[in-house]
Amino acid sequence: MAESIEFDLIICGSGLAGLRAAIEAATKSSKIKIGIVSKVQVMRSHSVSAEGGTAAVLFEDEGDTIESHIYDTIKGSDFLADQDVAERLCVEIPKQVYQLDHWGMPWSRRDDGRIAQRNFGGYSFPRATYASDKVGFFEMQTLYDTCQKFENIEYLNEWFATSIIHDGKRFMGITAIELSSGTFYTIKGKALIIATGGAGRLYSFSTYALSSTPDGLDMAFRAGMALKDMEFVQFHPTGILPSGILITEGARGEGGYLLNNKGERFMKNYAAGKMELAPRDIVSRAMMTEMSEGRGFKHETGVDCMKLDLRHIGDEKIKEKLGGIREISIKFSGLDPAIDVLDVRPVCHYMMGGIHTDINGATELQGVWAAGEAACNSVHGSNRLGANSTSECIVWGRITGELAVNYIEKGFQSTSWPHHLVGAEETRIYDGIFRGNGDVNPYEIRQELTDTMNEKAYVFRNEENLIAGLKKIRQLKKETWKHVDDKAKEYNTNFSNVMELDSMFRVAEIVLIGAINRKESRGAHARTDYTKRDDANFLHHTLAYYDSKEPIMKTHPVTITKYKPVERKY
Amino acid sequence: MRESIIMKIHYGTALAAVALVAVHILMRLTQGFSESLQYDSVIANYKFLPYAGMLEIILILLSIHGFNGLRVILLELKQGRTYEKAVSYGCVAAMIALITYGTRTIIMVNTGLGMM
Amino acid sequence: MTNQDEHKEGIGGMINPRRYGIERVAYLLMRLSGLGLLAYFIGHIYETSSILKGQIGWNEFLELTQTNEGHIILAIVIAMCVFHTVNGIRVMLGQGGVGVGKPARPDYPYIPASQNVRHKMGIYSAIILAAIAMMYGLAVMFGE
Amino acid sequence: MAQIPIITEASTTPSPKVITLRIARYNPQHDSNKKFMEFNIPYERWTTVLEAILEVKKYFDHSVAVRYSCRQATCGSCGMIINGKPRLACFTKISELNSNVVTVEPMNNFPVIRDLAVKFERLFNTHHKVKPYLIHDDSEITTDSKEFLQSPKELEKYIQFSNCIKCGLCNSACPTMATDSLFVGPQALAQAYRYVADSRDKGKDTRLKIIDESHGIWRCHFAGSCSQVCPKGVDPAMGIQLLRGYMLGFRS
Ligand SMILES: Cc1cc2nc3c(=O)[nH]c(=O)nc-3n(C[C@H](O)[C@H](O)[C@H](O)COP(=O)(O)OP(=O)(O)OC[C@H]3O[C@@H](n4cnc5c(N)ncnc54)[C@H](O)[C@@H]3O)c2cc1C
Ligand code: HEM
Ligand code: SF4
Ligand code: F3S
Ligand code: FES
Repeated sequence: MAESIEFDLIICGSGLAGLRAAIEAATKSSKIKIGIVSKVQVMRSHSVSAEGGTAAVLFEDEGDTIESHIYDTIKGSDFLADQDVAERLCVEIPKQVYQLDHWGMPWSRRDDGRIAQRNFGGYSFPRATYASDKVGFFEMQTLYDTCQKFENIEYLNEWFATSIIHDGKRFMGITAIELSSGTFYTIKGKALIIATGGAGRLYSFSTYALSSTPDGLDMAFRAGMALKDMEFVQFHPTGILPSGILITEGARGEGGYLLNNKGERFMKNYAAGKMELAPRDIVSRAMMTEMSEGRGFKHETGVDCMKLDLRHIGDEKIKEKLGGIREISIKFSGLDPAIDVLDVRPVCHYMMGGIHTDINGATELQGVWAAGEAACNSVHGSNRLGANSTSECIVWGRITGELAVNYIEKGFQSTSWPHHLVGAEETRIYDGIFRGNGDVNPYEIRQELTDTMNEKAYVFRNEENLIAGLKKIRQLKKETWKHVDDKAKEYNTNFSNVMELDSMFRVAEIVLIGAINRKESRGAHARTDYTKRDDANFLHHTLAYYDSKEPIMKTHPVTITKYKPVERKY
Repeated sequence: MRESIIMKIHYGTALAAVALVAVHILMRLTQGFSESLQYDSVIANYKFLPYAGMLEIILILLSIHGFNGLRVILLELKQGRTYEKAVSYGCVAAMIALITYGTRTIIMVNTGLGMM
Repeated sequence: MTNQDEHKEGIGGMINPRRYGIERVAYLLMRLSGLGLLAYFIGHIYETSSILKGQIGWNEFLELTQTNEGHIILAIVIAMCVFHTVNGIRVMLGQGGVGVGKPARPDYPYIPASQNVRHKMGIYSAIILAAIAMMYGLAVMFGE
Repeated sequence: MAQIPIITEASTTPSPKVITLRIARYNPQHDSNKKFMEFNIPYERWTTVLEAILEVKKYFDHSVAVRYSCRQATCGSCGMIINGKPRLACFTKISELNSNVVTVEPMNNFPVIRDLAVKFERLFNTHHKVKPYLIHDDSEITTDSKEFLQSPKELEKYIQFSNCIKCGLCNSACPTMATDSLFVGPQALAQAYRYVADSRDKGKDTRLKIIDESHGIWRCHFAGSCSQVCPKGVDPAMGIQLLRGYMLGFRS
């Protein structure tokens, strides 16, 4: 039988969104008990890797406008963003940037003492607020440290959440495994905020932390919530070889060039107006086109790549503004960006899709909100602009934190605890996975799955590849990988790895099916067999609902307020 | 007592001792090592009040400094309420004992009381 | 909790001077010399109290210490005293924030500014001065 | 852990170099003492120790317990003792160790959960204890409040210390930590300084009071090992001494 503990508010995930939500909730009420459940130690969440910036309009006195931020976001999204949501983001984020400042965020500064901003892809004003090139890290630190002010936040470090318990209408709790002891717990709660981040480890070449797997998404999916727009996966142009670690867009924001093997800045043929600072989908496609037309390079590992040239920025400026990527390239690739050109290649970087929510971050289940990359409130549409994601995490972290507290304080009748759901979950993970049998190595299956995604659903896609990919994944799923060889209870990462793999199968399938169904090219979803955007048939979101056999696919309208979809040109 | 006060005393005693110990040792060296240790010259030193005073000060300073140093090392070796109390009081007691013992020598020699 | 549970490195780790450069050696020598001096100091107070027993008692005691072993011990004490004093002054300055460098944006590869030449020089000079003082002491004591 | 895309057929793998990876295995719940297991792992110029360990986990023994996440030295998960010294596994290349044998053990001065994974509660608690947040009347923003102005110079005074990733390597190297289980430790002390040095902060006196106790800042003897192992250039030793400078009246 499972051990049981109880909180008022459970926050699952401790990235920027989760921590921001916790602070908001704790500020609103010192009486409610908040529990942050995270499968990594709270401050080690993937968000620490964010490098480049947080988009916000801070210099209205110098010509920037919120209106322009809204339009850039919507245009960047290839008009799939819900426009009211985009507006909410742009209106709220400036205040949040100042709030972070008041909590101690070490933003980089201009000589006049004001917070500095830099250029980023797809914006018509330099509005990526930065702190050297470790924005996410410093934001995480600021939020984590600020959390220390509150006595009513409890940290469940390294607890792996496995399922959501509800009575059909309303949220009741979650189940989770405490990794250090291996104990299975039910955590009862009145409200839940899901902030489990993105799932970029579906791809083998990825900028994400190794812990960014879709188990959080899958948990909501299995509980009956829809996953939205999962086919839109962003490929960042500059993942460094061989590790796939990100070289921030800020590197181009500070003036870096992308070069082909003729030594040309090839972006002039694709987006002459913005050059290297076109939105990510466009730059990534340009790079892939260059490579396939023979103007790329070969890295010593045999992979095609392009060159990123930062040398003209100069050693001093690189150290000052791009110290993190300087460290990364020297350490992991042996190249000093002040002396050498870097080998880069488009890399899986962000998932526009996630748990379907409304503008407030509320999901379809009463008492459950989702925020951050795990959520899809459709602010990014089919392509996110760089620096808009940390903004999103902070804005909706705050909003959901506030709304969840309001909801808890309203109070409601308790209904009987659904013991059978806990029992079913125990059976699923212990009988189905922990005590499973088989002789196929789950780690090799994971490798094959992620390689397949990389191969079949990368920057350019087509029907043939996507269907082959889906077939391959369904075939892999049938193999006997569902077993855990490590029989100990304590810190059994073998167990959590296999649970992660289990969730990857379901979510990978949704990505592929969504991509097959969307017979158009929009934002990050580029089909070689349907190269045009098709607003007549596809100006809608994709929803996927759980079913024991195959996901049930539906569509959902896009909210359009002021901005009519037009062709997207840079 | 606040740890900062203790440690300021620790540093202060050390600094003050630097000068005085230098004088004390230089006496040995300037007079010639063995000669300086002759009974008569030692007694003469003791009888000379400023020198005796200096010895007393060195004694106090270094006892404080040394036993506090010992306390620090012992505190870091092992933890626990009773242990730490024992260490602190033990060191203070040892310090007082040493100072008393040393002072007894200085006073008795200086005043000539109780000398054989 | 026992030491094993906490997985503390223990005294062995504390005194192992091999892995972390000269600063860690200085740390160890500072402790050893402090303890050594304390021991000598206690002995010294006891030793000098023999003067109360008059000339005979004093001379008896002198004879005990004015041996080769006694001289060597005394030489070590001199070395400890010089090292402890010089390094003590360095440590005090350092602990007051003097000469430990200025905070600045670190650039990879990170070289900690507090582990700088000034302090290394301080440590080496403490060791060298201690050695010189010890030789001088030996010369004076055995020279006679 | 091939993170390289799979289009690697033409891969030019010349002579694969191999090292012996020795992993400390110990589960305090079941084993009476630590054992080592040895694996032969091929490596490239850029292969990190973490990748080698994950290679073992993938192909040889799924049960190796190790904490990791970002694999780019920003999350602070993967601190361990590698060939005798505390280092980040993801930030240590095998090629730079110049050794045919790579031995990995759990970090010292942290209780072992299992194999290479250690408990961090004490570090989190000491970090919490020094009040690591801005203490300022205006810390909650109101409708019309804007940013605090701060010059790049003022930023420079603390930015170094805010690079701390809480990996615990410093606490593992510090000689006081080796025996004193109540010592606040270099990680927390450096963070205390980080906030004290911030021009926006007003909490200096509060923090100085907190660390002025018998297992507080005075138990640091400026041994400097913390700074030598810090993977992010934080230099806790400097921060601690500057902080103590306030207490000794050298600085104000
Ligand atoms: C390399 C990189 C650089 C980036 N740079 C930028 C940038 O410059 N600007 C920008 O705006 N955006 C950037 N992004 C995007 C942005 O960093 C992410 O979208 C954002 O950090 C996501 O934060 P989050 O709070 O949603 O989740 P995450 O930080 O991903 O956190 C997820 C949390 O969920 C927890 N979790 C997951 N599953 C479970 C489970 N089953 N049980 C318990 N806990 C679970 C994890 O432990 C973790 O705490 C970048 C992304 C990457 C990959
Ligand atoms: C006269 C010059 C002296 C100076 C300048 C001096 C200075 C210092 C300093 C600064 C420390 C603190 C070291 C630290 O915090 O790491 C210290 C420690 C210590 N001192 Fe001295 N000292 C002197 C003489 C002595 C003498 C004569 C004794 C013996 C009685 C002594 C015994 C100790 C002891 C036992 C310690 C603790 C060791 C440690 O913590 O490392 N000192 N000294
Ligand atoms: S100060 Fe350095 S070594 Fe210590 S925890 Fe922070 S980053 Fe790690
Ligand atoms: S190693 Fe320890 S003793 Fe001080 S300088 Fe660093 S905290
Ligand atoms: S895995 Fe994040 S620091 Fe090594």
